[in-house]
Amino acid sequence: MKKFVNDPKQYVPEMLKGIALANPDKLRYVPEYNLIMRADGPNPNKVSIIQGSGSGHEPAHVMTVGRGMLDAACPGDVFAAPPMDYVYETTKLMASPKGVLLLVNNYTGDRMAFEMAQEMSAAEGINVKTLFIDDDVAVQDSTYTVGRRGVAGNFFVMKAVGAASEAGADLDELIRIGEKVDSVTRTMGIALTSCTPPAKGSPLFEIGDDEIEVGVGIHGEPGRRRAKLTTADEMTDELLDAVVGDLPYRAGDRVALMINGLGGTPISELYILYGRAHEQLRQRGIEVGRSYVGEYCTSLDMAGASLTLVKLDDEIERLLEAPAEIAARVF
Amino acid sequence: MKKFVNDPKQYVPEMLKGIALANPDKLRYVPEYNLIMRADGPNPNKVSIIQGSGSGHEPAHVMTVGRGMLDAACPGDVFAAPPMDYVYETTKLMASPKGVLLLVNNYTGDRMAFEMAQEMSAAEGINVKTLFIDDDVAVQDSTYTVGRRGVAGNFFVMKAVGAASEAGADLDELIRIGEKVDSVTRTMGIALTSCTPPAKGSPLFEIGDDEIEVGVGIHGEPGRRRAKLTTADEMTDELLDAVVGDLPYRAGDRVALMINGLGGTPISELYILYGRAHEQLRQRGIEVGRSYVGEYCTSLDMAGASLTLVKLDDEIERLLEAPAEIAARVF
Amino acid sequence: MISSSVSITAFVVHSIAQTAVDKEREFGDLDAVVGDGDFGFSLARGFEIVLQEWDALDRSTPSVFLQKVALVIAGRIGGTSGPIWGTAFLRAAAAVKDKEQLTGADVVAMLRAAIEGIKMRGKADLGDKTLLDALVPATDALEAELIAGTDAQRALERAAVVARASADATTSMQARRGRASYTGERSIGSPDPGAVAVAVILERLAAEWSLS
Amino acid sequence: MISSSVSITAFVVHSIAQTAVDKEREFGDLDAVVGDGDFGFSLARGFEIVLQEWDALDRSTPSVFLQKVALVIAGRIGGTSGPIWGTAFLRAAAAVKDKEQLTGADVVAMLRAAIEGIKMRGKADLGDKTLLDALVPATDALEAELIAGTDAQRALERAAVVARASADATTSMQARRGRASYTGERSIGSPDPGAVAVAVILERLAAEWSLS
Ligand SMILES: Nc1ncnc2c1ncn2[C@@H]1O[C@H](COP(=O)(O)OP(=O)(O)O)[C@@H](O)[C@H]1O
Ligand SMILES: Nc1ncnc2c1ncn2[C@@H]1O[C@H](COP(=O)(O)OP(=O)(O)O)[C@@H](O)[C@H]1O
Ligand SMILES: [Mg+2]
Ligand SMILES: [Mg+2]
Ligand SMILES: [Mg+2]
Ligand SMILES: [Mg+2]
Repeated sequence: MKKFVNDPKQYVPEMLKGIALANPDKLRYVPEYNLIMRADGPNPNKVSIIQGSGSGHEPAHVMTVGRGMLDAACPGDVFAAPPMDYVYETTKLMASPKGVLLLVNNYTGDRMAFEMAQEMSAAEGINVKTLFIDDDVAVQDSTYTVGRRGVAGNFFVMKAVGAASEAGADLDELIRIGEKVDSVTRTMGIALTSCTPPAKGSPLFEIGDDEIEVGVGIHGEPGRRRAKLTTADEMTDELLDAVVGDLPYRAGDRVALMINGLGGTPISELYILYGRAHEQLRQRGIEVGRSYVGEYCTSLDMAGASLTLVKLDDEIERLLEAPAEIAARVF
Repeated sequence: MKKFVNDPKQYVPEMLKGIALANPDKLRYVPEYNLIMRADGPNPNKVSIIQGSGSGHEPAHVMTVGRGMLDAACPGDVFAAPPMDYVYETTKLMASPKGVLLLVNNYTGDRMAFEMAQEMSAAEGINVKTLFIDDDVAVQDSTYTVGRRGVAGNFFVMKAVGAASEAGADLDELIRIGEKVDSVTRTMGIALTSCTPPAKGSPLFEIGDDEIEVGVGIHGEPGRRRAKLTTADEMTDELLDAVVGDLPYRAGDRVALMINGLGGTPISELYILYGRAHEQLRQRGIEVGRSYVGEYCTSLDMAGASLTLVKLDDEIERLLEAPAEIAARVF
Repeated sequence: MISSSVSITAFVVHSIAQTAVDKEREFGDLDAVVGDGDFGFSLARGFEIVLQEWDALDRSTPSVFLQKVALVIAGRIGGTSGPIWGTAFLRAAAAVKDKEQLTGADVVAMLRAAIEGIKMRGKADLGDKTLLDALVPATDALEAELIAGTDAQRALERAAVVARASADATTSMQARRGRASYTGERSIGSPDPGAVAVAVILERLAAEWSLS
Repeated sequence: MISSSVSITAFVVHSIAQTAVDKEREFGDLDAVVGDGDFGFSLARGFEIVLQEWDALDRSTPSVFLQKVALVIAGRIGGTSGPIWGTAFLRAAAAVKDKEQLTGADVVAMLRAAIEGIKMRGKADLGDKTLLDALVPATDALEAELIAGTDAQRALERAAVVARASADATTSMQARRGRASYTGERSIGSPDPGAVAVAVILERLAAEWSLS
């Protein structure tokens, strides 16, 4: 395993400590609950927004805490939903008179932990609601499954509700906005390699030198199918077809286009994918209003990328445009 | 080769096209010279700042063009200094009455191309000066070598002169500032894996499963020594010792600390290194005034990281603090 | 031989906890096939805490003891396993509330309550390719043996054998709950990690019981 | 046999260009050992353009022709090789300015001028482990053969043999210029890519000369 690791069990706590040290004025780390919170939170004049999930997806979500996005993030261990206690304690700590919004990617473990924590917090009189994000078109919904997975599209939900809450929106309004953004957000990813969880110390799955996993999950879960490695253009087109095909689009529609790196793919390659996707959208008469290229929701060191489209309207575009200040920053 | 590539010869042009498409209002791409420039440039009221180098180091430098940083970037092919023509044409295109500053990482090929282009541009009456960046402490300077290499520390030079030029500083003042920042900036890197140049299609060098390259260059050049993979803490300490030991530091000194990912290392690991480095500096009585964690100057898909320290004074800190707007952005 | 029901309960929990810690890698690797590889890590980290806090856990009654264990598990194990296993232990505790001594019938009642809890929490049922597909047949076997008057050791051994066969049989099932369900037909061909864990736990328990 | 000096010059340049394009991978791999692997790519991309623009290149005199080639190389090849090879071609052109027919002595003068240009541009000298360490001894050999009255074919063959031996001999040198110099003693043990390229070019030229 070629990683910068000390004790794999300390992987997450050491990362969180680093985040807090790098942002001493802005962020606070509460080791007992893996909690990263705004140093000035909770703010009684705004709804507190909390996202939790397994770790290994950084910058999501521990590096997206800050003005205009999350008030706190409460991560579990690598690829493991946070224990219910952590969510519960985080909710109590961040409780605001305006309420608490829990953002949860749609996975069984995450749903359970957050639903149980919500019940317990509500019992203590905290006004808390939960919003599930499920943007992945790779796995089809059916009565037998637990619904679609939440992947990189969660960035847009976070960003939109973050901006709205900063502007004073109440909890119901945030739920409305978050559900709306989620409903127009679609993502699909491709893995070129596996990732290596630090505690496992070896790749999570086997994949041939000429193979890709189409529709891979951000925890290295298998996707739609194994296919042969092909050109950047062909892979982009496959992702785009799947994502565009999942919502009714009309010529003249405006979208946000995100090419998200899964961790091991350099940004130069992401821009190659971006260029192709942008041009193909243009050919379909769809206009890119906002663009996002980089790492937003990763799968440790996996080489690969996902493509997200958000169908824009004026309200969503305005919320996405609003400024924010988070740990994942350049300057 | 597990990459998103079409034709390897089109790797750089396709990336540049993607950057321009993703930033239509801000950036312009001139295919003839691999040129990425500010759409509103050249600005007659400010010195134009241009950086060139081989590609494969993104976001450096094609994604750091924008208000407060570069006015243009002029990259060569992967790991190859740009041809002299490109530099010359870029200089002519960006010529401002206030002059042109060429930022060059100290490598033989880059020096030659920029020196020749500078001569030719000067002959045409353009006021142009060149500043070499050489922050890498891994390779010792000697009469037999061409001096130290320029690596991730170039970010700080770009940022400082970018901010100063935006505030109206003239060319000599920018040279003074750039030289000052370069003189207090020190970097060293460690590679865990090789990188794979797209045209080569296989790893640039062999490295064992339990080996690291200490002091690696950003083009995959060998560094000080091959060593055994060890803990994140020990690797951080080795980098820190080398970097701190190369400038006289006193208790109470303030620094900017950068942990730069080389391309294949996830940001979670970078924060583990950051946390250790920050704490070790504190133990030495050195205070971290500004922190930078992420990818600033990569080596394609290489797993690894570099550590940079900049000794701060009020002037440098103010320039680093100033806002900037570049393609490498989150929102 | 264990002298009271609290001690027996503690012995069983200790065996389960030790299995979770010792089999971390094996359970993780099973979860890596169509899951995300964290099952072993999650269980081990949670049961590690149970073992760390072992001496301090309230032992007034079997029920109280199990409840304390359940709180550690539900509160500190991440992933799907935290809520699932925590609920199982909580329901088992509730099933024998206030009892000092437990009979064979009590043990079966605890397991049935745990099963109901898992079904409720996971919105899962038999045949969904989860730990239920080992736990339910093993409980059935245990109950049948106890009703037939078999001694505890034999009954446990029989339950372990059934659990193992049932866990093996999950290989041909398609997952309809949890992360593995996303993969649809590709979940066929490997056993469910949770079901295998139930088998491994029962096997070890049966082996240790004779030595206790 | 070639009929005029411009044609001979064009024949030589074409051979060099074709070698650069054909040997892209080999040259790149050599540069990957202690360099950055782009040497083959850079040369190939530049000489590819020379070949693309082949018919349009001004052929008034050998000097004019070489100057046009030099401009493409210096302007379009990246890395260290662009300025180095471009300067070499430019200086060779200048050495025979206005001449229509070139003698053996002219050819040696062109090579000497190219060598001086490389030394100036690269602040390099013999023994620094660069292409100079093959180019200089090969030029010496060529000159000696021509003075001794050997025919062009034999003289070229001899120069190629010397270039190859000299390129091989760079293996034991420590690089003092260019990217390889950063590695200090670790540059010992592999030949210099630029020097090997000189040998490969001369070998092919010698082979093709007899067929021309
Ligand atoms: N909805 C569910 N109900 C009951 N058990 C489940 C459910 N989903 C998963 N499981 C069990 O949990 C195991 C996986 O646990 P774990 O790895 O902790 O979950 P995660 O998928 O969150 O990583 C599966 O092998 C299965 O036995
Ligand atoms: N300073 C120099 N002077 C002359 N030749 C040089 C110099 N530096 C390098 N070379 C030659 O250039 C070759 C490498 O070329 P190239 O790969 O294009 O350079 P870069 O190091 O910029 O990638 C070396 O093998 C050597 O022969
Ligand atoms: Mg998990
Ligand atoms: Mg190079
Ligand atoms: Mg799992
Ligand atoms: Mg090179």
